Amino acid sequence: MTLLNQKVCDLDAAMANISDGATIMVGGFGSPGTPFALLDALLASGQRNLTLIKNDANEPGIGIGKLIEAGRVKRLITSHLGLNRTAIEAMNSGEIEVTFHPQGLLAEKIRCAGVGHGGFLTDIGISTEIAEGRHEINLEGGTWAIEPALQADVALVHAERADRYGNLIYRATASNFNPLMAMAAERVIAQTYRIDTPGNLPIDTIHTPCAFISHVVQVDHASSQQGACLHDL
Amino acid sequence: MTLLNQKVCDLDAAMANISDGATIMVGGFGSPGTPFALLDALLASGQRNLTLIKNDANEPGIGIGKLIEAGRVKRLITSHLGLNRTAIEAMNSGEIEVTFHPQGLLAEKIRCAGVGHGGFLTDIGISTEIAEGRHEINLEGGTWAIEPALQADVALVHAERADRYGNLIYRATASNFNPLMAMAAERVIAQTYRIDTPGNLPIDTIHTPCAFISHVVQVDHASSQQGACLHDL
Amino acid sequence: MISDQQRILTRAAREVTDGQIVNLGIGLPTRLFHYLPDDMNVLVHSENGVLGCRPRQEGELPDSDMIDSGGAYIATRAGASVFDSAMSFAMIRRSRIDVTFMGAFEVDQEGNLANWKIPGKFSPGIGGAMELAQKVARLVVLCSHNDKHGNPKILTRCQLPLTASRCVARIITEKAVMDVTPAGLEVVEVAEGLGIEALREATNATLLIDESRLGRF
Amino acid sequence: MISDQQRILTRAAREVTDGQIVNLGIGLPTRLFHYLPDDMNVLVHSENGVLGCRPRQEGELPDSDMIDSGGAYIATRAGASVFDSAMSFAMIRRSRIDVTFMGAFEVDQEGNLANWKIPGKFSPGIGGAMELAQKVARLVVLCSHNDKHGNPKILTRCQLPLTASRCVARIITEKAVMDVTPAGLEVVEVAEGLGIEALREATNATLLIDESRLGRF
Repeated sequence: MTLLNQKVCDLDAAMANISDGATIMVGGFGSPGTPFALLDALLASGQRNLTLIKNDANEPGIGIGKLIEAGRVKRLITSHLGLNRTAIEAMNSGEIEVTFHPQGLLAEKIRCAGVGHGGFLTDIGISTEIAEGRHEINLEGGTWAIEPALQADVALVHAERADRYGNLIYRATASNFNPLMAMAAERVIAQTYRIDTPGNLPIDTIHTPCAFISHVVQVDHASSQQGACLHDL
Repeated sequence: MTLLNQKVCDLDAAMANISDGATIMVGGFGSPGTPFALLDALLASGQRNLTLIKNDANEPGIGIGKLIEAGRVKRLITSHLGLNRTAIEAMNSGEIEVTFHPQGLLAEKIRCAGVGHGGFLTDIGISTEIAEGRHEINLEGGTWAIEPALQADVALVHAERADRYGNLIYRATASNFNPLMAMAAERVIAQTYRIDTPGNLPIDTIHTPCAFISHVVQVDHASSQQGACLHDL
Repeated sequence: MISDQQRILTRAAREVTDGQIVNLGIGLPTRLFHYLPDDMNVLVHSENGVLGCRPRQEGELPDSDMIDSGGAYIATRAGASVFDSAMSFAMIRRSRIDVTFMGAFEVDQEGNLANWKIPGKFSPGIGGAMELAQKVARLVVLCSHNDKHGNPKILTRCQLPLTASRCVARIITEKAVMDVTPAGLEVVEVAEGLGIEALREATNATLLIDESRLGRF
Repeated sequence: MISDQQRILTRAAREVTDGQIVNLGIGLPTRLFHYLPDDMNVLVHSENGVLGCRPRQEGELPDSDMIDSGGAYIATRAGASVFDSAMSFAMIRRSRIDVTFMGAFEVDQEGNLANWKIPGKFSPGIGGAMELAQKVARLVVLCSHNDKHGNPKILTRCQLPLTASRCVARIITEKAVMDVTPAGLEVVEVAEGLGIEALREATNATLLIDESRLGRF
């Protein structure tokens, strides 16, 4: 465990010692909440054969899109690639192996690991195509599919604000998968715009308590706001 | 479903039509977060053979302690009765049937119902006394016990602050089981000290979104602060 | 003249009543946003983690942390809340959303819906569609009556992989409003100026039509 | 003169190092609170939903919404957070608590712990003890070496229903500090003035004692 007083570090120290073949969770739903600065550092540090877990594949040329295009990703566990045609092409050509889960089940599989369970029972998707390969059991008169927990070696998350101990606050729809992933990996690296002195974050507004966080890295807005697909309704 | 614009009501309307034999979740860990005003109304309205789900039994003479002493409770699903000797006596004499769960598993069983799962897999308590009667399965090399979801007809929760739509904010250690129970019953009744106009609660600080809440009742501090066991360390 | 999409959306807006929580699927349903009256107590849910979103108004600065599930900049209205993906789908799986509007590749008279995958052609993933379709209290399909080649999308039986089975309550196209019933699709309303025979020809499903009770839209 | 409890607590405080997250069980361990230096970066977890609690200071008004798991009024220190019961036990089950101190009815040389039930006499429920005992990274038992009748609480094998098996790392009593090892309980330190034979007589377990390395406390 990282000690409370030793969590703040720079990008290089935070991202050191990630292995080839590591399983890495990445927060974000589209651009909001995507830890772009941590992903750029991961790209620069060169690991191969990564398994990534992210709701989506960002867009071509940003976020995990860059890692996929650089041939660094072996497998992607995700919910939807709709905004990234290059990721869909990489899937169709067999360059990356893609596993799809319904979005809410993906969220719960991650949370399940985060709270120390082995899995959960769901009735979502029974007798549809996504049910293939799932174990089913009968319990109290119903049929339930078992969804195993999904854990990772490393989680990369983005928070609006943090303190030195690693307490995190997310903002608006940049929350999404971040609080769940922040619990579900052995090592959790958080990027944030602002690192406060402990005691400065209102205690009722902290979303992720510091117990789960390994490293906190301050990033500027410029290095972490990417995304071209945004538009009005 | 209760419509967004029809949730605020008085105690009598909120607590109407609860049946004999109903299963009722009650928030609170000790006194903080216990919906004392709703419990007093439940006592006054006379239902019998209730099944209560609460972390503890409050203390003698307050909260669900009153309901147990009045002979209104058939069964209690709980984690610990340490602060209530009359509840322990009622259990030992067979007046009430008590089911104990480890505290964190009780919380997760409730949440499980709240998020629409059938149960979860845990390694807590395997081969201890509490494992009796649980189903176990093997998954990915490990042995896991199945804990079924625990739902209720009604949940009674306490929030510090609400708005007219039923968005809830809890305070300090009065949170405890309340956010979990607020998701896990068919009908969820929230008492609160203050009911705001929608838009007045900061959106990043709402703990329970209004979608889960059936009724919101304003109560004063006097009717909802009970408990004699409090002391300094 | 009113376009097909406008006809669908105008009619769909009448499905929403004061006090409801509503989810709008990606594509055509998202545009329903602009057809809901501002003064209604209605909260629109977007599964990426917001309840109570509204379109950004002209001149309102975009907030890069505030998008809907389709990636569009949104704003929030009074009574809104934001939350993580687990909470967002808890609302869905617990049927705390009153009505969801979704598009369709195919929809059939048993209420089966296919809107996520065309094997070999289109498979970007399931997203949140499966949980929405299976669990939201009421699912209304908004889609064109026929595909771009003129083939019926309203079928006796879906051929594509299903999003969820027996999940659709009502179908609104530019030609008709149809309810799923055990006996077939009950036509509730037909578009102004469209004949019954033309509707039957455009449809590949059992249509139950009682002309004496038929509405127009 | 130092009381038995003071001796245990003074020694136990040395188990906590700067930067750790600590849980204190109900009873004697809770009093360890007063033995931790104020200037350490240490957050005390209480399973009812707070990380970073501290004793209320003299003159500080009690906050009726701020208690620990034993029902005592507490306050919070800089860096604290509050959360619901699910989050609180997630930290526990995921071993994000570095060390927990718990009382014992019985503890044995295999590291088994019994502290929640005496059949027929005491069964108020398991509370959070089982998850803490099974999952916290390091479990230190703080208890009197013998019960009020003088019977050993440190045993070859627990007789009471277990809280968790093979969970204890270290036992601190007023008589000794003992580590659980595969070969038996390794005595690390003995109380000032206590003879080895007296310790063996008060104990019903295999004690491994290397007098050349033995500390005093």
